[in-house]
Amino acid sequence: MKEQKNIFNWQPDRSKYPKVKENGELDIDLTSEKFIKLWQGPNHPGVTGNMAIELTVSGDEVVHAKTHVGYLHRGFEKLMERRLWIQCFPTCIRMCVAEPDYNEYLLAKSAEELSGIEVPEMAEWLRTLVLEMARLQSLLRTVPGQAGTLSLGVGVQWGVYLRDLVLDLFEELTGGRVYHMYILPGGVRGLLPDGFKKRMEDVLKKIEEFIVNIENLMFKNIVFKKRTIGVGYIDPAWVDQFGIVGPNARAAGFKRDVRKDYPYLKYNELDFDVTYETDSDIFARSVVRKKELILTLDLIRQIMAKMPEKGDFKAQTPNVLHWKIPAGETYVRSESSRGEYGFYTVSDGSTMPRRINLRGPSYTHAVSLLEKMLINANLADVHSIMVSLQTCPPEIER
Amino acid sequence: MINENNNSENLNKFLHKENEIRNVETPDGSIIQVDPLNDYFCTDRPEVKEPKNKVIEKFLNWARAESLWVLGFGTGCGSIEIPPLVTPRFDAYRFGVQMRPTPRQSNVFIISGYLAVKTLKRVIRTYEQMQGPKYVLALGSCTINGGMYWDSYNTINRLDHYIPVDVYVAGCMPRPEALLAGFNKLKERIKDGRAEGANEYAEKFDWYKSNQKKIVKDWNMPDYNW
Amino acid sequence: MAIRDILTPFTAWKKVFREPVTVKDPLNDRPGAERYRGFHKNDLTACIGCGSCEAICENEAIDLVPVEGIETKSGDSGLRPLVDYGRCCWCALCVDVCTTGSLNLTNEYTWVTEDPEDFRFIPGAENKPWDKLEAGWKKPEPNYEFYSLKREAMEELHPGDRDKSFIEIVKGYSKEQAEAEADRCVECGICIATCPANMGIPEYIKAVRNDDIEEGFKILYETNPLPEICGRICTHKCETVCSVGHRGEPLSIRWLKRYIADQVESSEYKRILGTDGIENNGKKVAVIGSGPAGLSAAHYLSLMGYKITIYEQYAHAGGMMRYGIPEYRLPYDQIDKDVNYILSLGVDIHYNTQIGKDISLADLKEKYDAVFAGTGLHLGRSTRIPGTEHENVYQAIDLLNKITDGKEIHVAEKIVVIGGGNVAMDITRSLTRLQNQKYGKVQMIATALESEKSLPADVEEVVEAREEMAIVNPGWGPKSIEIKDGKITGLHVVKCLSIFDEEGRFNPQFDENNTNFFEADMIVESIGQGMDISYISGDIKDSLKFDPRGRVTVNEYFQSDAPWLFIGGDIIQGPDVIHGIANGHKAAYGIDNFLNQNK
Amino acid sequence: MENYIEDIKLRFDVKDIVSRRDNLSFITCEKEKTIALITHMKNNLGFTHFVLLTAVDWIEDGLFQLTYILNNPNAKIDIAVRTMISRENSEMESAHKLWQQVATYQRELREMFGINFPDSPGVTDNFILEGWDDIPPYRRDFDTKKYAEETYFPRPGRETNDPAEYMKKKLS
Repeated sequence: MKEQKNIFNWQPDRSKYPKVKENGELDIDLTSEKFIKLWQGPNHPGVTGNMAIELTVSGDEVVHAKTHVGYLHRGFEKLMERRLWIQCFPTCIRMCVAEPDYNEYLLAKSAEELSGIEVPEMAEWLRTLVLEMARLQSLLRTVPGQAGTLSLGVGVQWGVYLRDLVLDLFEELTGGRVYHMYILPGGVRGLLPDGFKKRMEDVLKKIEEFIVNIENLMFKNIVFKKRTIGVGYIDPAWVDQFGIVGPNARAAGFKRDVRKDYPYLKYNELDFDVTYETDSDIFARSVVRKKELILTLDLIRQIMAKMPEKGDFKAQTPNVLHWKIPAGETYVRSESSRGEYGFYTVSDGSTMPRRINLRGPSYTHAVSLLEKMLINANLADVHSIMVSLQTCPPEIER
Repeated sequence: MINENNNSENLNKFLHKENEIRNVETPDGSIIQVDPLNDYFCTDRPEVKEPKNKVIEKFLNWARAESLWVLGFGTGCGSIEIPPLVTPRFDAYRFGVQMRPTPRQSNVFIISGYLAVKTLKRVIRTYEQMQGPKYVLALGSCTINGGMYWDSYNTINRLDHYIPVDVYVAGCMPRPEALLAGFNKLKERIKDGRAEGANEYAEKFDWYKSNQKKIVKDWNMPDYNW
Repeated sequence: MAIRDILTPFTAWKKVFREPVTVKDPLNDRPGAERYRGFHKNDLTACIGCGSCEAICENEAIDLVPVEGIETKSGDSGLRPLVDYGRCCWCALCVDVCTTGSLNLTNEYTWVTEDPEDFRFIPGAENKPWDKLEAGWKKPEPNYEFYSLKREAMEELHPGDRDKSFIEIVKGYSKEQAEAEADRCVECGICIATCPANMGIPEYIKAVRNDDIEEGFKILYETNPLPEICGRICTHKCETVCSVGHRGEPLSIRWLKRYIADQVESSEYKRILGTDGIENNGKKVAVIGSGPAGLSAAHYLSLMGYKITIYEQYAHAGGMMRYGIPEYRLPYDQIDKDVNYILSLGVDIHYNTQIGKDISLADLKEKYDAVFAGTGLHLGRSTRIPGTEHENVYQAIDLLNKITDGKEIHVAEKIVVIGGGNVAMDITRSLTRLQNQKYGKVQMIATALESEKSLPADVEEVVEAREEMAIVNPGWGPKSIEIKDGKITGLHVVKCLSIFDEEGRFNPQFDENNTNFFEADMIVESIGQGMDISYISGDIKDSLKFDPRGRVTVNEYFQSDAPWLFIGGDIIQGPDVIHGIANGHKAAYGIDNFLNQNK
Repeated sequence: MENYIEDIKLRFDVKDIVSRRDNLSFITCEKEKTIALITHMKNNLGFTHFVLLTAVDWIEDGLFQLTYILNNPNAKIDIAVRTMISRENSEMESAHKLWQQVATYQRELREMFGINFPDSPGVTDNFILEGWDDIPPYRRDFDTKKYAEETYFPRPGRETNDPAEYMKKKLS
């Protein structure tokens, strides 16, 4: 556990319990009546989406946790093996409900990379814009969501309303509210509608105001501080060991951001710094996400300013009804609001992909890392720890 | 017990440890055999409950229609549109719709899209635990005929084969506005006295069970629990 | 811990006095956005039922079903999409791929029902509340296509290089071009029904795409034994109904056919088609005329094992394909390539043998089990205006015939061609070449009754004729040929207003006040050809029936009322090559049936 | 990038080196040496970030391809190590000791492809599926459409027409 940092850290050191057997397993005897098995989820308001954690608790302390997923398994990777490349697009976006656009982009990017298609400049800008908008709407849910886990629901109400305004913008631009189907191989499916920039600016102003409010509500709130500072600590040494990425790694002092490290789309033409914190607890992760929200607003404004007004938005691809992508394999990644989000794509030169594998950040965060973090946590903190990792079950089981 | 048609071999294969038949020592020292599935759960079949008085029933239906308490169980994609629905923008509370955390308090079950087999098992249990009269609102193509996942090995195609459905809302996924229209339709249906899902489930119980068991291969729970 | 941390959160209270953000009437206040992907609507009259929407739908949400009131006709399958909202995911790929642009999404998104079976409908055929909505997803513009709407440009000889010689103009596709062109096909199959020979067009285009020439070649020969010829000069009716052509340029189906045939060496034919060692069944069939119909019949009959003998009146095989079509469009070596393969199947041919003169039809009846006649239209028709009897007034078909035989023909300095069909263009362009060779310049006017828009000739023929400096001036009816001192000086014409009357009969109307005069010292008539079936005489003629236009009446297998006599080609249908091929093919089945019946 | 590949080539017998991008290369290593190779890459070459482990079913060749993608966060490059294992009794050495999360990937692979990883913690536990009694679903020989049609009551009464066939029937 971390050193006593400040007065807010009142969590006792529980790491000595339960005892560990010689072979390294925890010494938990369920029949001793000192332990209770408790399922959190799948039907439970305190889990992120449709998943479950099987907790073994002693008093109010979790001594063992096991993540159960598969409640949302649809077998995307199998389904895409029997769909044409173009047909994979409506399918793949549903792998993550919260931010579907990253799926669209990555599959398009994989297809373009394997077949060597150049995307027009305008489309690159629009893709950057859509990905940032996706991050924006996701963060608007998760930043106040952290306070929501501590029953501070008013922030969530504000956040969800603002997210809805962003969804309205999405609807105007892409024709869809949640599943946008906007990024296709070769480009995108339309230019900005008239007056879009102004409406976008209006929404951004409201979000700026929201950030001030949420700052007062959450980050200067004694309850929130008490419940989050020093809780859910991630040891920086775990970052590589568990494959931690995104805001969770950045809150532990790692300045890792795919947008900066492996610039894709137009990110190398945008001016930004990687946000990070060093405390590595729930509070730090919340702060990183809030900073990310501010950064996203800034990036969207930069994109709007730098983006050309008109231009081709889709390159001509071969006929999509029988488009054969040359054999080969690739891995492409992007930075979603949860961290590194990547597609490993294998093509065997036929009209259908051989295999598409999604590397979602939740895959490691919600299973091995969460199981590790929950040990010795207070039962009441389980929910906040889970939300602070920003796990998304559909991308684990796909 | 009503699960005679159940494959006992299959049952044993998947039975959880705590549900196995075992010998337990009582406080007075004697040993008794415990069969948790039979001893700890009610094994009665659900019963059809006919309304007794038409006038009172009419009043009750009106009351039921105006207080739809929805179970907060996000079973699929569509649940992402629930937060906007219950927050200020669409504010479903003003229409008598509110979210509840447990099946015991709820009478509306929103199946928000596709159901993976693993979730279906929980959905059946949850549905059976809800208090009657209970209503099911099915969202999106997936519940009607499989939707996007029509050829998936792990999602059901037609929800009405597993639990009775009152109202379908088209969309993938339906917007909050469409959901509200769904609630309006459900209200109409309840006020007309046509929303008899719970009774239908009791009537065609064997059919529903055989469909459910065809899919839930590790049926390791009591046949009916409420 | 600071007191500030306790007090600051209470600033949220100030929001209490703000205007609520709640949507008052969410069911009516919020129509979908301008681009919203809501429910489907379809313009049933524009839709052709090509099924591209069905092909691209990843959920198999779209079925093609017949709709009452919509007829199946050439270019329209008569089927319309039925959408299953138990499958749809509103991705709008069906809209973006739609070949006609008839399918769109509206911005309506609310549909609630108690019965799941309701969610199936034929957009446009069932009155849905959203059918009238304008807003909603439409295919994005511009430059957003799922398949290229532009044809691969065919490389051709530059007009300056070609107007003196008879070298083939069209160079043919390279492999890359052919594959790119084949890639544009959406595989709907609408074209198959329009092709008289019902060729398996999507399949052989697929073979080109997959670079599987041998497979494509086999598919070609299933329905068409003259691919080199057809690949060059087919009238390509298929391209007029190509679904890609509704919004863009139709596929170059003809050039792709030619591409396949060009790739295969003559020596490879028998190996690829597996036609070595066909067993002879001992029956004999005579074929009169080695045009497309005759060759097609001979080909399919010999595959069935019949012993075929062709009688040809000229010195070479090919009929009108050789004697009617100039070499720059169809080189003779390509005709030979196709013909030689058919002859190699064991077909005998007697050249310079005219039926009715050298041997009578009755003799053939005696010597053979059945006879197929495809003698074609070799008689030129005259306009019969004053002056046509002059020696410098020629029939296009006679001139083309002589050019083929390499005979010297009269080429004047100023020529007028009457006629707007492909033959007229052929003779126009042939004569421009000869004028160029002889005089180094072109003074050529082609005129026709039809207006520019309704010219029967292929558009590219007209364009190319103009590129070769011929003047094409349509819309004039010939009135008289002016002859001074025994020499032609020109052609008087009057403006033609309409050609057909209300009942569709040929009855041209002229504006007598609007006249014109084309200077010329030579006039060529090319207003169509007639048939010469004088070889059918005596008893045989009496046993046949004729329709009002003088054609022999035949059944669907081209069998005349004399059961041993089958007749096809231009003298029955057409005139064009592909009809001839189709007739020959069908007649081959007819003959086979007829001869097996007798057994 | 070249330095790393050169280093690996010196120590291990790798083949099929494909450079996809400046910062992404694929290499193939034999099954027995793979864990040693990625251990070397992690400990000595700075490939400390484990991106993913997955399998590709090459049923035509009777092989599974396992792909380990490793990332060097400082040099900002990725190297994907491929290894081919037999489809029959497929088994692979576990890599969970290098990165704890690998155990999850191996659990999934065992369930979805039927590839066994002895010694990997909890590898036999159900991960995604529950009560699955067919062949592992991600294998190519598992036909998901057929399975779904037999199991999940598809809606009856659907029929469609192929335009070409339909026109042939109508117009001939």
